[in-house]
Amino acid sequence: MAKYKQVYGSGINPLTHLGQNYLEVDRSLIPNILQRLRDDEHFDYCVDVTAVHYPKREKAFDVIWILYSFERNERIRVKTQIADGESVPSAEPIWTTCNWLEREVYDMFGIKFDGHPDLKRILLPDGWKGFPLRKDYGILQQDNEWVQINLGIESGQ
Amino acid sequence: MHDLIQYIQSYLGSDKTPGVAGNFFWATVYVLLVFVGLSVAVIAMNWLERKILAHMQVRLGPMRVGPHGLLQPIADALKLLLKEDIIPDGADKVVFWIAPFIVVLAAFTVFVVVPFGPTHAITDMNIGILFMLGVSSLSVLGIVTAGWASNSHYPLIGALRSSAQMVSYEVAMGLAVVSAILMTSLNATNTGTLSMIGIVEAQKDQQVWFLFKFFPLGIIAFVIFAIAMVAETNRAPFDLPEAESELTAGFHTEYSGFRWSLFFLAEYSAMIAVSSIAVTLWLGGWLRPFPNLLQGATADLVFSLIPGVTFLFLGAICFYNTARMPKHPLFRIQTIGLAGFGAVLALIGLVLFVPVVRLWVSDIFWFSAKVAVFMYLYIWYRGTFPRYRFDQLMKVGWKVLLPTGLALLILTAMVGMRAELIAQVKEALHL
Amino acid sequence: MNPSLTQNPPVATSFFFYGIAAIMIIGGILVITRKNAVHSALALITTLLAQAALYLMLYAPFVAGVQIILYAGGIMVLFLFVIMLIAIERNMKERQFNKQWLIGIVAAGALGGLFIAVYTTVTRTASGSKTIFPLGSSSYAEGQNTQGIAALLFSQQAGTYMFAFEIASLLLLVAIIGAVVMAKKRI
Amino acid sequence: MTDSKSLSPLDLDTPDKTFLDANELVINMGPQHPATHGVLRVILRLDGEKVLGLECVIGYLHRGVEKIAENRTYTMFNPYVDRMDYVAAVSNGLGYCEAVEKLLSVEAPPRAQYIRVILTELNRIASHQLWLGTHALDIGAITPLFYTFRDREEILKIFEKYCGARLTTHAFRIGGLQYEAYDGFEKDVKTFCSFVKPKIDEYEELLTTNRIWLERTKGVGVISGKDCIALGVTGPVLRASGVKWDIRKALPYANYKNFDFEIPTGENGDTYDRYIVRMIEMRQSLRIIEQAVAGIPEGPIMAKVPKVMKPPVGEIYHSIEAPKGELGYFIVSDGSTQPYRIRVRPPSFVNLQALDVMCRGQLVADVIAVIGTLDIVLGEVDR
Repeated sequence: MAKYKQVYGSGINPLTHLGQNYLEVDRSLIPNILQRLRDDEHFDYCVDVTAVHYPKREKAFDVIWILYSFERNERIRVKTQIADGESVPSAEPIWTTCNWLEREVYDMFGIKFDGHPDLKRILLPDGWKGFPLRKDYGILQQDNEWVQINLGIESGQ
Repeated sequence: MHDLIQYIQSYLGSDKTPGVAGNFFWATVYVLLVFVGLSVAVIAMNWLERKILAHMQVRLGPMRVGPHGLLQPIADALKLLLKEDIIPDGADKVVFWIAPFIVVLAAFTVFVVVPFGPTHAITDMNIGILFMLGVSSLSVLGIVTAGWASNSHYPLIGALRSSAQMVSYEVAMGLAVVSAILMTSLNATNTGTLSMIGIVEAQKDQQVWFLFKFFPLGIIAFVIFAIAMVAETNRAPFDLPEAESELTAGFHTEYSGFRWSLFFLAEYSAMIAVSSIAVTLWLGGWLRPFPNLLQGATADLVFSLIPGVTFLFLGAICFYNTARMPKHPLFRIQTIGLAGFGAVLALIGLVLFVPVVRLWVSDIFWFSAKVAVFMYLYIWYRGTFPRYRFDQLMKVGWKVLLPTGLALLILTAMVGMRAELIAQVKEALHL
Repeated sequence: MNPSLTQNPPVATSFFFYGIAAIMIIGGILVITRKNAVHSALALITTLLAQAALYLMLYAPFVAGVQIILYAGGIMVLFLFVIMLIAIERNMKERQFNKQWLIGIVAAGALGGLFIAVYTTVTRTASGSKTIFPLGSSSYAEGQNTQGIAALLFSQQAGTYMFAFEIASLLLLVAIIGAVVMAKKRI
Repeated sequence: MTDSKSLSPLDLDTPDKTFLDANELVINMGPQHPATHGVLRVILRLDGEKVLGLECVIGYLHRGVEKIAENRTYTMFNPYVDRMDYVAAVSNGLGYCEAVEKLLSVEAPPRAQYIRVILTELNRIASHQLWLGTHALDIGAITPLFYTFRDREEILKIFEKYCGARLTTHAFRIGGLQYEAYDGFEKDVKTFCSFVKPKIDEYEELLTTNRIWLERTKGVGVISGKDCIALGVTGPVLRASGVKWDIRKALPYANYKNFDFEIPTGENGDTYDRYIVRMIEMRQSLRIIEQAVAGIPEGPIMAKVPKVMKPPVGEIYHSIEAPKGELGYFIVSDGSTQPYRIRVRPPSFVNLQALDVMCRGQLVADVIAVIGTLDIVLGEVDR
């Protein structure tokens, strides 16, 4: 990873926690780094794409790619920080599997992925308002209006 | 009173079926008998299928309604009759209403020519086998209209599959039937017959079941028919039209209650009908097994006792299970019921030993026993095989059964006319 | 043996004939008046079945059986097959009788004239000497009907229809191949 | 779900174009359909019976497990994971417990590890048996279902004797086990092993060489190893496509490195290979169980874990080889008693994405076979 550090400078920051490697990458470097990780470092399997919400931070979201290389038998996480409303380039052209995974992140956090072929809700119904895995979304909260209209339940609960 | 007895006796001594004799009274009696017998057979088949399948699948099957679930089919029938009759909103009501009746009519009408014995048939038509194939093919109409009238995707696909399947397997079936009919013409006058009774008589005259005729041609024809008939009745492994996992229930998805039960009735009576064709054409119809190997009065006597022995044996099974019933007071009614059922079976067995009855019934018994073997096979298939895919089904029908059937037909004709052929070849060589 | 069992009692011919004929005519009218093509097809099936019954009354069971197998059981199923796959709703809105009614009337008139001509010829035959069917096709007993047809078609002495019969089947084969070629661009 | 207008490109509102006009027919399969294994809805675009494309509509069983996790303590969340892949609840529990243990930097004692392996492998067999029964039922063979359920029952009995529950077992605790193996546990497991071996032969006898089964499964739903990797497909599906990869070998967890077993692979990546791979996997699981039972050490079953768990701040990703594929847990701790974020990497969800690729150009009946062969559990897809 050292050579990446040289190339990209402060935009990339390799770290290790509990024996697991991860890279903190600047948002602007994301497409480049992901592409190079697959092509040059053989991380050919994207295990998961997910996000974490930190409402108190200025850049409120962590987006995390978990990658695995069959050749090196090694896992790595790529992590970037983005602000609410900011979008991330889609990794769908790099790993097809990101299609649904990114849709789920969009569904749950409202993070937009640029260049995603069909970015829409996946687990929640299409007309739903709100993004449940954000910290400001209460555990009992739901889209009462949607429930009233689509399920015909008056109270909305 | 005396006239009446004489009338009945004169009929019993007749060598013609009521239809051929033009006797409307006896024809009506036979129609009623066949109708009732068929309904009972379907009910019995329902129970047997569930029980046999259950035992193949390491479970017990119906056990609650009556001893060993004997009354389960009746309970089911009652339930079906009392269920709400739902006609979907967008359905074509008239066609939706007619469809099950077409299927049932087609399935029951074929039994007009089924020969349970030399005189035990409603009528003996000159075109018997043709009539059976023709009328049974009419049930496709009912299925297609049922699927269309439901105004829903799954039934429509089911109906289309079903009609394509039945139309294509009829061809292979027809070829196999023709090869059996060719065999009937091997007699002094060189004329064959299409009459169901005539076909069995031909097997009797030629002293061989057509299954073993021109070995292995007879067996191949029989196998083609046996495969095609399963496809024709939409049963596993060819049950695509009602493939539960793909099309929920196929063409009768939208049917419920009484109408659905009509489809059920039709399916089972169609199974019995095609089995009857197979038995008549290849398994010697009402003829008892080994007619030429075990001849003589002793063998005749032994074989004529078998029906009675069978029923006694069934009765004995019932009594054995009565003894095994739990001794709890709650099971008292069930125990009594099973014992009663066994007693009835045993009584029937005893009656079957009476010489007059024995002679009269043995034909029907052998015919039914052979059909029952096919019914068991149907259940066995269902327990064993996965389902064919539609293109594979068509492939089997058109690319395997049809060419085999054609080749078989030509071969049968050649073997049947080998004397003439050899003579002609010799003649040609001399020239 | 009771004599009443051996003799053939007369079938209620005229009663059945008029009944079956009425069914046929009603069926025929329904075929051309129904707007729903599936209903028309069902009416046509009724007509064809009634026709089979008429053949039976003419002591021609083989033709009746073939009529049921081929027309009611085979061809009509394919008819229904095709009808169900096209949009019925749109067809229902189309005009019932299209512009070919003139040709239709002419054709129907010609067919009717032919029937009348044949009818008068045959009735004259009963008393006179003129015949249009020289072979006397009704000479076979009912029980021998099928064998009779076979003899007529295939045997060397009685009939010379063998060639025509085979040609007809070849024609059908050509039609099938044509249909396949037209329907499938790539086989 | 109800707003069908948004379902482009498979628009349900356009009238059916049939046969004579165009060749397309849109069929909606599910969510109430006998062969979609729960509440999966598949919208199929057909040309006759040939599949031109399909779209999965999921989420009918979404319960917000990840949201619930953020509002429960680590211990309280443990039973919830059982409700995701409810036919392999033990595996879910193992993955979660190990992930939290890693976060806490504790390790379960050896005896607990052995019992965990035994139960997890038993659960793998149960899951495969359930898969086999329903898969065969989808293809039309009704009998294997009853055979597999009969034998799965024996596994559930062992679970019930061990922890009182049959399906959602909650068998493991963070740091080890709550219950010591009951008296006769080892005997029961050994009896089960010798009982089920001939039964697996029995299933194979019914299917492996059955002509119809071969025709229905060979060459159906083919997916190459490369496609599998690109789509993130894992588990038996990946292995049947020829990629020899099993987390139990590649990145060993629990104490799998102590056991001797093989990873079965297929060649063609079709439904038949997946069937064969899972059948061999059942046998290999039995092998592991036999080794584990023979070698259970004595000792404690619970590591020293604080009563109130407050893992240090940090993130962890830990995954195990569940019966369906890679089941991963990504846990973010903020140092409190409740996880800040738990992300479950569900194998069924990711594998289901491959359905479209596998079904294109196949027939409707094959869609059923492929859904069956992917071995999805909607509880895990939707979470």
